[in-house]
Amino acid sequence: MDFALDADQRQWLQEVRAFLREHVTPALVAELAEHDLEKRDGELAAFRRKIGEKGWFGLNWPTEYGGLGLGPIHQHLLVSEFERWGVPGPDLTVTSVAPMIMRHGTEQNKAEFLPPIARGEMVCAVGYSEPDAGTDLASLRTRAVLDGDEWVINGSKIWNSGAQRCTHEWLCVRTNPDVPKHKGISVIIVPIDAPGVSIRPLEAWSGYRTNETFFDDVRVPATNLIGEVDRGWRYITGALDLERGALTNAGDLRRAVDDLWALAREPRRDGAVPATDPGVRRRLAELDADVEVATLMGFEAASLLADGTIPSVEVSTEKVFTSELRQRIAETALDLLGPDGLLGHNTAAAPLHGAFERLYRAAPLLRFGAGTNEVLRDVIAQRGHRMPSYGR
Amino acid sequence: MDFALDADQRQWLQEVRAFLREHVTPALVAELAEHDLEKRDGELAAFRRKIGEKGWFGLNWPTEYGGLGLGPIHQHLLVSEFERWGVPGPDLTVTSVAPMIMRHGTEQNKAEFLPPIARGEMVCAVGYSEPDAGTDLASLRTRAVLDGDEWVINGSKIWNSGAQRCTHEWLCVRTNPDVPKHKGISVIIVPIDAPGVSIRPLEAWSGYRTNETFFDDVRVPATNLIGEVDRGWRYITGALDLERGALTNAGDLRRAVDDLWALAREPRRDGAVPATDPGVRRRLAELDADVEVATLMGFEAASLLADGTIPSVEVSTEKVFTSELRQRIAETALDLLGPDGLLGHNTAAAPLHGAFERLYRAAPLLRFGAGTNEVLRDVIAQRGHRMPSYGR
Amino acid sequence: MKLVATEEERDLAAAMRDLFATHCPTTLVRALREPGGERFPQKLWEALVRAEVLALPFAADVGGSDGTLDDLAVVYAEAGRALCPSVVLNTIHLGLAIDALAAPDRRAARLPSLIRGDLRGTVAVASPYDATDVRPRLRAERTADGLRVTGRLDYVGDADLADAVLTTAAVETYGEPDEVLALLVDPAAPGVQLTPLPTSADDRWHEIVLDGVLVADDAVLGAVGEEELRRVALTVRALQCVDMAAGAETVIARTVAHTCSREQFGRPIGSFQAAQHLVADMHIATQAARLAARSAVFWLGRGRPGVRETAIAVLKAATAYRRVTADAHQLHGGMGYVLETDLHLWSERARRLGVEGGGVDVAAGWLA
Amino acid sequence: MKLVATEEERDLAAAMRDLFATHCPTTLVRALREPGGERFPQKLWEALVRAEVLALPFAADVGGSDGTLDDLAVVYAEAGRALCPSVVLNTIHLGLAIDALAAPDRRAARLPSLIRGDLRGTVAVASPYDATDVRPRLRAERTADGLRVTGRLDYVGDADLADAVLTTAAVETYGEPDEVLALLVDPAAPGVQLTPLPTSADDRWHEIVLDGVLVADDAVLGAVGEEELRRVALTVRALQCVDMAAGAETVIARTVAHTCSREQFGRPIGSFQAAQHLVADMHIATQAARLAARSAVFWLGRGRPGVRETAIAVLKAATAYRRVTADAHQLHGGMGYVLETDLHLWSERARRLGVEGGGVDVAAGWLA
Repeated sequence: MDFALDADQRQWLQEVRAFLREHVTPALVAELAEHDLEKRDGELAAFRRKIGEKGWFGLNWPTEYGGLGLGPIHQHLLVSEFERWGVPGPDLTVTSVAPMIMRHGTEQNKAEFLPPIARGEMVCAVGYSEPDAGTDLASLRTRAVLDGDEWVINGSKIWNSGAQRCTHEWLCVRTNPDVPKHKGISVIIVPIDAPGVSIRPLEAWSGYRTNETFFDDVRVPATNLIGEVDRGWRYITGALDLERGALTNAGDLRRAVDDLWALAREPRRDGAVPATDPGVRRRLAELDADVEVATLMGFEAASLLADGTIPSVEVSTEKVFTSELRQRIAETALDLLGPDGLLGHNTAAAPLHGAFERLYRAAPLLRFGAGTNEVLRDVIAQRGHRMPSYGR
Repeated sequence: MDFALDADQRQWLQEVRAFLREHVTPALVAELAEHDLEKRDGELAAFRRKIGEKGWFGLNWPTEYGGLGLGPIHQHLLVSEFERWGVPGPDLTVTSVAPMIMRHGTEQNKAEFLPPIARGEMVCAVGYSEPDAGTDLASLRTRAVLDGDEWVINGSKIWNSGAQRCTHEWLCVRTNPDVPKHKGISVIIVPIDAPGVSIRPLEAWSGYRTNETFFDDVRVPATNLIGEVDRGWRYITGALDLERGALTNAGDLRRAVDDLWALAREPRRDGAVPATDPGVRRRLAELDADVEVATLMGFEAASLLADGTIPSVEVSTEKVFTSELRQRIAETALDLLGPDGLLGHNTAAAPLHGAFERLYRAAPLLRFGAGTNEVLRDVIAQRGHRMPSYGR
Repeated sequence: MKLVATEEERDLAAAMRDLFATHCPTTLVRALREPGGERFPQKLWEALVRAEVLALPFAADVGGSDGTLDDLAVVYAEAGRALCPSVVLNTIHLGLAIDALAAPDRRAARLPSLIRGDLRGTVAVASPYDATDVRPRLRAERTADGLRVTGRLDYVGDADLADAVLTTAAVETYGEPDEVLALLVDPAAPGVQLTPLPTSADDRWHEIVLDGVLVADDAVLGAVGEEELRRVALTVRALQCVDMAAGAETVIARTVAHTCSREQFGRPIGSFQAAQHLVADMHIATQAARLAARSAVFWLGRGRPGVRETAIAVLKAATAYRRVTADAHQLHGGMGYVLETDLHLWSERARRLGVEGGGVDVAAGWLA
Repeated sequence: MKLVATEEERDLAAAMRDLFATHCPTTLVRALREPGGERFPQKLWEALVRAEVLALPFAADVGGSDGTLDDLAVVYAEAGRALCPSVVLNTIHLGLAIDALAAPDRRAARLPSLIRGDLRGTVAVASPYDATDVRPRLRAERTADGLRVTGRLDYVGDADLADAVLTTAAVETYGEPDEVLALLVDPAAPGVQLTPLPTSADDRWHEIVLDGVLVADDAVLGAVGEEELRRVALTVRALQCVDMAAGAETVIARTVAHTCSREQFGRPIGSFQAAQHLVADMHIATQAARLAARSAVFWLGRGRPGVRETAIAVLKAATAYRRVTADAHQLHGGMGYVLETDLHLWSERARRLGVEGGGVDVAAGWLA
């Protein structure tokens, strides 16, 4: 086991940091603080173009698909550093959709979809959950029926984040109702502006907008089906494992704990300086330690990916650990800030523009989202330790 | 809700304390510290006789059965106070076997067994678990077959604590193998010296001795069957709820936390005084609070018993809470004492004669014993909140 | 000693539950938070006055119902379940503080109008970070017909709706020891400056800055000692613990209902052992909170200083409510995360009540 | 950066696992604890010497195998799984300390015999309560041919089996700053008094009192600084964390095997979701511990001071091992509580390694 970055990796990290130092401008930070990711031509859009110019959306893709041919460790370093700076980097389209297209897609799929993804021109919302089948993906009911050389799609998806600003939907559909439920599922790429697609916004407690998206006799070319028909379950679960890996990156947690240490050393409104309390220092020390551990878990998962395996159990472990850690960070912040910790970004009195108040509301999402921690604990026990399925 | 003891209850507590002040002698404490409860004619035996003389083994029984006719609150106060002083008071024979005989026994059962229990002359080991059916009591396989006017018993029981020093066994047996498993169970009183009974000692990590007890063509009179044949399941579960109530009394935890506060104020071998550390004080404060809560839970269960209900959900709650609290107390002791906390009673250097070292080894028992905390959490969810059985 | 609700307590609880079900639906709770909307729950207020809830803990001589603090705890439990708006509870706190701290004539002058629903207000006698810290935040000088008061109060709840904020000021008199006076500040008085300190949930705390504000003699309630001030602050905190424990019970009930109706993998989520064990742990924490909170109110009502009892109540209630709401989100999944299902309303109350007046870290310090 | 075991590491682990399986069964572990029984694992010792385990981390110039501290971590993991007796590990610690602290000639004189298995011993350079506290516990005066040493060492492991205890003493020389010398004490020397401090598990810690004990010149290893002493103590602590993490892995494996074979309610206990989630939490804690422990050893081996890394390792490993053993008891029920099933052997090791040199509270203090 080698815990040290090699010269090449260190240089890569320097390059990423230099990029961020240059392009994470106060204007971008201000736009992000408004919590509005929807501006079509704002600072964030410009920032994304810069990333695309570097070729970093395809940094770990083979060069034949327009990628830079770098490995999972490089990607992990980049994503962690972006998270740490609090700016969005390569999203799920790049980190989980594209790899599945590369791995399982037809030649036409690859030729058609990978280049625009690499350029940042094609961005997918991922359509997995349905109102009546949340975590139980295999029960999905959105149907696609082949009619000539087109798929005709009917159904709906929930928690369809980003649908309002993406270009396509990476859509899981049932293509065969006559086989056991995992076996009749396929993945189809649907342009979000196709006739019959409609989007209903859902506002989450965190302030984040997600969507319910409806598909009403939506027609797409037969060639938009990824890979083989009825084989989609593998593509989804693979993408989900990759998604978890990206989502559970500890970069934002590192920043949160560093920020919290800094806040704890400032006087609150009542003049008390939380860090003078040994109990506060103890709790911060434990959070600090856990962020280091989460970081190691991320490096381990990236190392295994680099060895060619999708580390399901490791990523499940990391996901449960980081999501519960995030909640503990938010709770610690509240405890040490007292009433100050409740002030929202709508008042100038809020510490750090209300970042920790927001974190408290954001924290629940990653415990139940991207595979509930309960299901992932089952995965750890059953796949990691071969304990018997209890028939879920 | 009335949280204050009334005049009568306060006077009762004074009486119990006066008794303990008089009879908990240094000689008794020394004998108990040796962790040997088996002496036939030692200090403990004499102490038990004194309790019997007070009539306290039957304190909450109706006067018609030789009891004092006092209520569950009185019993709870007495048991708590005995626990707090660290001396054994009325045991399961009194607190859970006898009430079931009173509630469900035949007239002959009552006449035959209650008076000697009240006098402290009849002491039962409770025979529930079997090697192949631990928590799953309803699967028990020890058989009793009626042969003329005698039951003939074959089988074995495990975790048969106290068998080596009791007079009888309160034995659960299968009397009907042809009905669903909860329905063919009965309870029979078996003299421990009956031919065919043999006892194999099992040593537990805590240093405590328990037993596996074997029944090989053991014969007892038909009238030793409690109540009605095949109706034993209700008697057992009732007795178990009462047992949990008695076992989860917080008296010993109150003493443990008081002792730990006192120890924390003394210098360790390295000269450090743990209580000067704010982190230690914080942990002790939380334990202190939780012991107060456990005490309230005990009073609540006793109040409900006094109202005539067996508070299964409340007692399950209390049992889970106190058993996990006991473990936290033991862990806190170890953390604040450092290496001193590992010294056993076999060295004079051990703080408090190794009481907390022993508590660490004793703590696991009450998490899995007397109904595992997992099963009791099921009870809380399913009986307390009507969540659906998942088919256990 | 009997830790079972009496029949009177059960009746009172049922009546309050009916009242809140009718007059305090979550639609009201949400409407009161809308930016720019009406902030005062007029109909609920009228119903509570009619039901003599504002009269409950006060003696008959001022128009009260001669109830006990324990009765008030029953009301708080139902208020907690129903997310009763803070202006109601803050006004009850004001009444309790006047009752405990005001000189007889001032008490007789103020409580009847509060009981009739004509006096709204709140209490600011302790640090919002620590209810046991009752050092006065204001300084005052005596004038011919009252006091001239200066200083800053922080995190005063619903100050924008208040007719009176009960607080304390230190008065220096040359050659005499400092004296602490309880007094009523009118937020609308000249020289009073209110600055909202809104939470993301639009709870309307305020900073109040007083710059030589004149407080008339009849608004000066009298000299007060540290012990009695602390008992008032702790009584408020203990009642909030009852609110938290009952709120947690409601969240459990909602969560159980959700998990038992929603199916995944062909069976109700609530039939999974993992879900049941989360609920069991929510239950255990909540029962601990309920007992600790009621015990604290009980002993405060019987004259104990209540520091220890309230500390235990805060430790258990703040922990339980936070945990229960967090795990409720877990068991609801996305269905409880979108605003339209209301779960977040309890989560936010758990968050605010958990820290207001001192959270678990602070309360542990009261004990250690 | 690659957090995957190399092939060499996997081979070494497999070899060590075989060795311990053959020479360190639990019957040996139990026999060594029997009061009055043999305390030294002669055959295991010989096998370890043959396998050049005692040579592993030392350079070839003293007969070592030129391995790294990371290699030693692989050994410690297997030692932890197999409950390797402390005398073996204490002797390795002695070697590491001599290697790091002794003057070249003393190092050359002592390490070869340790590597050959002829020198047994232990290290006592830090507080048993806090590995970062390396203030000398002994005072020494220079004599013609060495030192005369006085003072008390506490909780010295296996002192009764040791040929040498490496410790430090402060030497006062008039008009010069105090100097700290590393030295080897022979527990059998005149003036040394050993008092056992047995745990309930019969781990044989000792108190060593020295009353003017003569330490010959060749047993004085040289002057040492606080930084290098602390690195030695932290290296020991980090290796113990590797031991703990691997021990926890073994306990998980035993627990899974038990729950999957034992049926209750007509199905394996291990098929209950509650059991699976306990195992999952044991797994998460243990993986955290493993990564943190290996990272600490890695960075200590590359010259970092290692306080931060070791603090994190202790926080995770001590917590994980304790939790894993406690929950293993829960999942075993009575079957794991009786001594005949051996589970308690790991529980006791978890308990001892968790606090020796500083447990979680102490380690948190290193970070904060």
